[in-house]
Amino acid sequence: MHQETRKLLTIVTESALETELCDELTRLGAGGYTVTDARGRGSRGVRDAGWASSGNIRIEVICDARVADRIAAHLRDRYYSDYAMILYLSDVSVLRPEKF
Amino acid sequence: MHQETRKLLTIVTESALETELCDELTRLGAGGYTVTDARGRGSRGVRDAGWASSGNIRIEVICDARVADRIAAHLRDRYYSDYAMILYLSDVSVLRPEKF
Amino acid sequence: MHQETRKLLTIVTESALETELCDELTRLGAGGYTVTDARGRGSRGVRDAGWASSGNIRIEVICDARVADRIAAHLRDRYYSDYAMILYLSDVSVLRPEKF
Amino acid sequence: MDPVVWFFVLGVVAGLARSDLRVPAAIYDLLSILLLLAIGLKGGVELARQPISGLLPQIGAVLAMGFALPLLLFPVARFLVGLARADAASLAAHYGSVSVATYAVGVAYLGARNIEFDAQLPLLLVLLEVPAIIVGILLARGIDGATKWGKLLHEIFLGKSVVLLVGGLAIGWASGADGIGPLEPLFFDLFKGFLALFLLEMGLIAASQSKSLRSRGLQLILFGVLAPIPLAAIGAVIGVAIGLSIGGTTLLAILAGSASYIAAPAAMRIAVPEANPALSLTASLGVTFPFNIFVGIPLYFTLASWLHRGMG
Amino acid sequence: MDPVVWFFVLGVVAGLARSDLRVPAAIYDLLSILLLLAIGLKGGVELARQPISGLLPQIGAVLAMGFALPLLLFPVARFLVGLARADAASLAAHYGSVSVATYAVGVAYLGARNIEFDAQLPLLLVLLEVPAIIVGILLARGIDGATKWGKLLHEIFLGKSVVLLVGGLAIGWASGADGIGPLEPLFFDLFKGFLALFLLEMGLIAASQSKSLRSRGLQLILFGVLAPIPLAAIGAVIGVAIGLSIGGTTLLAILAGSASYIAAPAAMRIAVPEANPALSLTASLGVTFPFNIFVGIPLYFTLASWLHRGMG
Amino acid sequence: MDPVVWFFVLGVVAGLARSDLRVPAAIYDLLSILLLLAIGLKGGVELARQPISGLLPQIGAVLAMGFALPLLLFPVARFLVGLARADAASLAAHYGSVSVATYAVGVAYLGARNIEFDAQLPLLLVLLEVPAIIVGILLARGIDGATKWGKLLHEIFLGKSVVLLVGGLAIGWASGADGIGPLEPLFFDLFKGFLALFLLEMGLIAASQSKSLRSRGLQLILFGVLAPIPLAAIGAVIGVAIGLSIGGTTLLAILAGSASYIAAPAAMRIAVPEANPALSLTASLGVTFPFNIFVGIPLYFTLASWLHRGMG
Ligand SMILES: Nc1ncnc2c1ncn2[C@@H]1O[C@H](COP(=O)(O)O)[C@@H](O)[C@H]1O
Ligand SMILES: Nc1ncnc2c1ncn2[C@@H]1O[C@H](COP(=O)(O)O)[C@@H](O)[C@H]1O
Ligand SMILES: Nc1ncnc2c1ncn2[C@@H]1O[C@H](COP(=O)(O)O)[C@@H](O)[C@H]1O
Ligand code: NA
Ligand code: NA
Ligand code: NA
Repeated sequence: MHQETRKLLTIVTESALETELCDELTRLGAGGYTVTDARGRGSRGVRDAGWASSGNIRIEVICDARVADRIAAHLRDRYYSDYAMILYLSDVSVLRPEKF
Repeated sequence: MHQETRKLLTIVTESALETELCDELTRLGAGGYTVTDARGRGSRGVRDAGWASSGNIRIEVICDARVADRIAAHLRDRYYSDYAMILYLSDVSVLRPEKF
Repeated sequence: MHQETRKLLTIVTESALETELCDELTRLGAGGYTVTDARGRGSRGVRDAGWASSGNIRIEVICDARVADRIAAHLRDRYYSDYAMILYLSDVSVLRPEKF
Repeated sequence: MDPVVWFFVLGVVAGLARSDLRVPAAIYDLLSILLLLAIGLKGGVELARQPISGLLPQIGAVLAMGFALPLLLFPVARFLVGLARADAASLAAHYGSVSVATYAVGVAYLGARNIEFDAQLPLLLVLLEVPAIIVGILLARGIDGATKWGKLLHEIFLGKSVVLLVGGLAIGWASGADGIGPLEPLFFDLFKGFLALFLLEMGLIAASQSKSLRSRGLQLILFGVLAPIPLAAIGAVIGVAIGLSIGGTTLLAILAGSASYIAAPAAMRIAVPEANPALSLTASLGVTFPFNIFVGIPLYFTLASWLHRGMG
Repeated sequence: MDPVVWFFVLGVVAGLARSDLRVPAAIYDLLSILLLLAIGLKGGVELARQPISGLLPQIGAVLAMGFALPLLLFPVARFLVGLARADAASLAAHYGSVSVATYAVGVAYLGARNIEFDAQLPLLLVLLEVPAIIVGILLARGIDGATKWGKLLHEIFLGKSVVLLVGGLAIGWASGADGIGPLEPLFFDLFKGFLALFLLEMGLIAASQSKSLRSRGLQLILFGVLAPIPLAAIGAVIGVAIGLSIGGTTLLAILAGSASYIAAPAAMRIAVPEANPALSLTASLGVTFPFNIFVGIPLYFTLASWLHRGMG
Repeated sequence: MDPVVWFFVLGVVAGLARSDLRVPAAIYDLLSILLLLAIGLKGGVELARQPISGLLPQIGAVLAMGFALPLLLFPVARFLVGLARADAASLAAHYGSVSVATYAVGVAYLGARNIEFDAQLPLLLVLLEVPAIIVGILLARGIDGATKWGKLLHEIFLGKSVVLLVGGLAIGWASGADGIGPLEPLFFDLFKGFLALFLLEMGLIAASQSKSLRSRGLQLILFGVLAPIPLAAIGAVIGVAIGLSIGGTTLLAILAGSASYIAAPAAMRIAVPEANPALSLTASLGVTFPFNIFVGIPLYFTLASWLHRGMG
């Protein structure tokens, strides 16, 4: 099967940001995204999803390297200093490259 | 530690397909799978898990390249045209290669 | 943007182990972790999260290779024989390497 | 207007205004389990009070209606609305089947007016859920070998709403009014409260459909508003013909005029995947459901009363 | 049969028929919180009505029973059923401990017959939960240094069922009947309704155990059906001996004859990980729980009445 | 002590002892929806009983208080507690706004003493939620161009608590006591039971705040204990001045003395992200909330009675 390589960008951050972030991802050129609920621990302490505002979300975006860079730069400028957030990138093969 | 490389196949699709898909994965030779609930946006619009049938699932399968290809081909033929679905592959190292 | 490579260690196991495992991860040197609820099938049968104790969790840890090895070795010695558990590793690029 | 309907309005307003109000999916599930069981239990208790002989002709008539309605609807959807075959079949299945929430609002409407209805209505409700779905699948696929009917019928008959309604009916019938007594506080006394919460959630969902509504154009709205009336009229006439009371006739009209948004979408997604699910769901949930609870139910009640007076 | 038991049957049937009916995990949690608190509150209110002096001998006898039952069960599981040491110890812990759901069905059974029971039963319920688990762990591990008892005892005593039962008891006792009055609609009037929903879910879970049941063969079924009877008999005799009423004796027999499926599995999974968790859970949930609610409870009631008549 | 408060204690104890007791997030959401709707509905029904003319001056006075309180609090937080500007503004917003749970415990407190309160209190509750949040944002950011006020005001006014309170008020007002009748079993009869469960969860959450409490030192505890008293006194004086009954005065004092832990944290996190969210939340939930339900409410009631006697 024909496969092509794309970037998989994964973001873990506070669930309060979901609506805002998803809008921005679309604006920055992502063709789609997938969100799951999560909890965790990091430099800003434990976020245990014990109630409403204390949980995390985990967002995945598959896109080309250019869009991935643009999103990463935007998140760094806008959110890194004030919000619990991590971000990492890896390479994945996709079957229908035209979708991403 | 002894490690070997396997394929990690990730599928994001409509939650209505869970039972059917999981049965098929086993039939196609996957030794196991992991499912999480998800939501997202793609070419078929927003799937926000607001209620019963409108959510996504995210399925991960670790298997060898041959099984991964077989599953990908099956999903393409059977679901791509009618269902919200994406699929991507990456390489991972596993510790107990006999399991996968 | 400056990026560096780290290990992404993913563990899928019984949700009963969450508290214990998360404490151990911290002790073994992980700077953080992310947990999501999951269900699945493997060599120990179906774990369908139908109720309390029958679900899985999926833990992700980003760390350097040394810590990843240490965690993997610990899990193998302590849990492999008695619990439903899988574990796999991949390489990811992170933006703020000092965090991990 | 019944206060429960105001909860629907509140949900719609909150949804359209993009409030962050959400009803968790687990609560939606809990509420639908409670409502379906309550309807079944109530029906079972009523059925146990009286001989059920003589019910067979009614069952036959209602089943026939269940098979007939989608056959009437399909050509309308295909040629008047101009949908592709699969989409038309799916729409016919949705509107031939029934909405339990609409029925529940109808029960509340009658209750507020102290109007009794026949014991067998919950039974007829179950009977009407399934046939239209089967006919819809047949309309889409024909009788080819490719359809896995075994799996499909399993899916349809063991769908959660059929199981809970039939289960409730059976338990209510087996236990009788005395046996069910200790369960009344949860299933009967709280019924309207649970319905209010459920309608709040339905309002939020209906609001989320409004976007796809805008992109589908006028036909779908027209269909969603106009189809219920003749459907309900057929239901009312059959109700009178099989000897239901005014209350029972109203409820049968409501059932006929309502459109499924749980059982039918689930079954169609599996059986007729090439049908666009948003299309039928938008019409059913975004147009017909609100139309029925605001306009339809009072209208069908008037119609039922009028038909009964005509007979009397 | 009590209607709540029919809900269990409905769950089993839906589960075996592979219906898509599910009770969300959050609702299962809510229902168990409500039932545990309700049992505790009720017990606390009753205890507050009367002097609790003279309770100490009863507490001692029941605690002794809690430690003794798993010691009786272990050799049976090890040598008659033929299980490995860890598995036998785990099974002994499950059956030595108690099932709150079975107790709740017993309360409903007595309630339907207007039979009173002694105020201290909920207290005895709590006392019986823990000892068998500790004995089970000791049977599996011996008294070696490797077991982290501090962590384990914390896990066991602060498990959610002990916390809610004890908390409910304390609040009920501190507030008395008048203080608890405004809470009655939720915790007491709805009790049977919540129990019905809970049993529906238990039926679904029990059905999901049936697969592992098939693969385990006959021994497990036999153990699950036969063990409760002598256990319950011991409970009944002790109940009479410590002066409980017929209702109280029945409930103590039910507790002795029931097997844990929440506290014991959780503790064993951590403390004795080499024990196969499916084994004990299948016996407890898939065999003994249904056996008790269908056959056991009426049987133990008959036994208790008979023993009381023999005494009287 | 009111039994509902014991449930809070139970939650705190279970949380501090690291029990595995959890209330699922979906249940927390359900309970807050039910409590908010119940408070709104009750208020709406009461408002419908009487002419609402003459309410405008009261509304004006209470709004003025809502804008003034955070202005008084900000310098205290900035210079006495020694917080950074953003943190001080956020704390001022939290304490200027209100806690619905504290209000609900106050209602239960009055109910247990058969003390009536004025119909408009739920309305005043809504009015007090929002102004302090707006002032807090202004204090942190000034009136610069960078703040997206459109989006922020949307967030604040369409937050779930405002929507449910206003929606409940409107539905209660439109339906009146008769219309709401069938909803009473769920929303009114079960109110205290739901409040008890909610407080159990609040106790668990408050316990989880205790860790950050330890690391923040004494100032926060002092602020959390000392701020409510003068705030409540202001509320009580205004209550008497605008002619509220003793019950109404008590509730207005409770509102003034309580600190928001839902609306304010959510809005501040978006509008003033540089403020440390743990800081305000710990004070509000970990210190002031327990202080109010144990000490504050009886104190404010005494104060209100005393002020009224002074007037009478
Ligand atoms: N090393 C890590 N590995 C995996 N997840 C992490 C790691 N560090 C942080 N996280 C996740 O990212 C969230 C925010 O991280 P932080 O900004 O460091 O508090 C945490 O709550 C975790 O869910
Ligand atoms: N570019 C993307 N990155 C991450 N997830 C995606 C992407 N596109 C689609 N998805 C996910 O896959 C689901 C189905 O995609 P689609 O078939 O394109 O509607 C969506 O609902 C998303 O959850
Ligand atoms: N091949 C696989 N691919 C993805 N997930 C797996 C695989 N095998 C096992 N798992 C997950 O790991 C859990 C424990 O696996 P096991 O110990 O093999 O029963 C399962 O319940 C699955 O969620
Ligand atoms: Na219909
Ligand atoms: Na036992
Ligand atoms: Na305040």
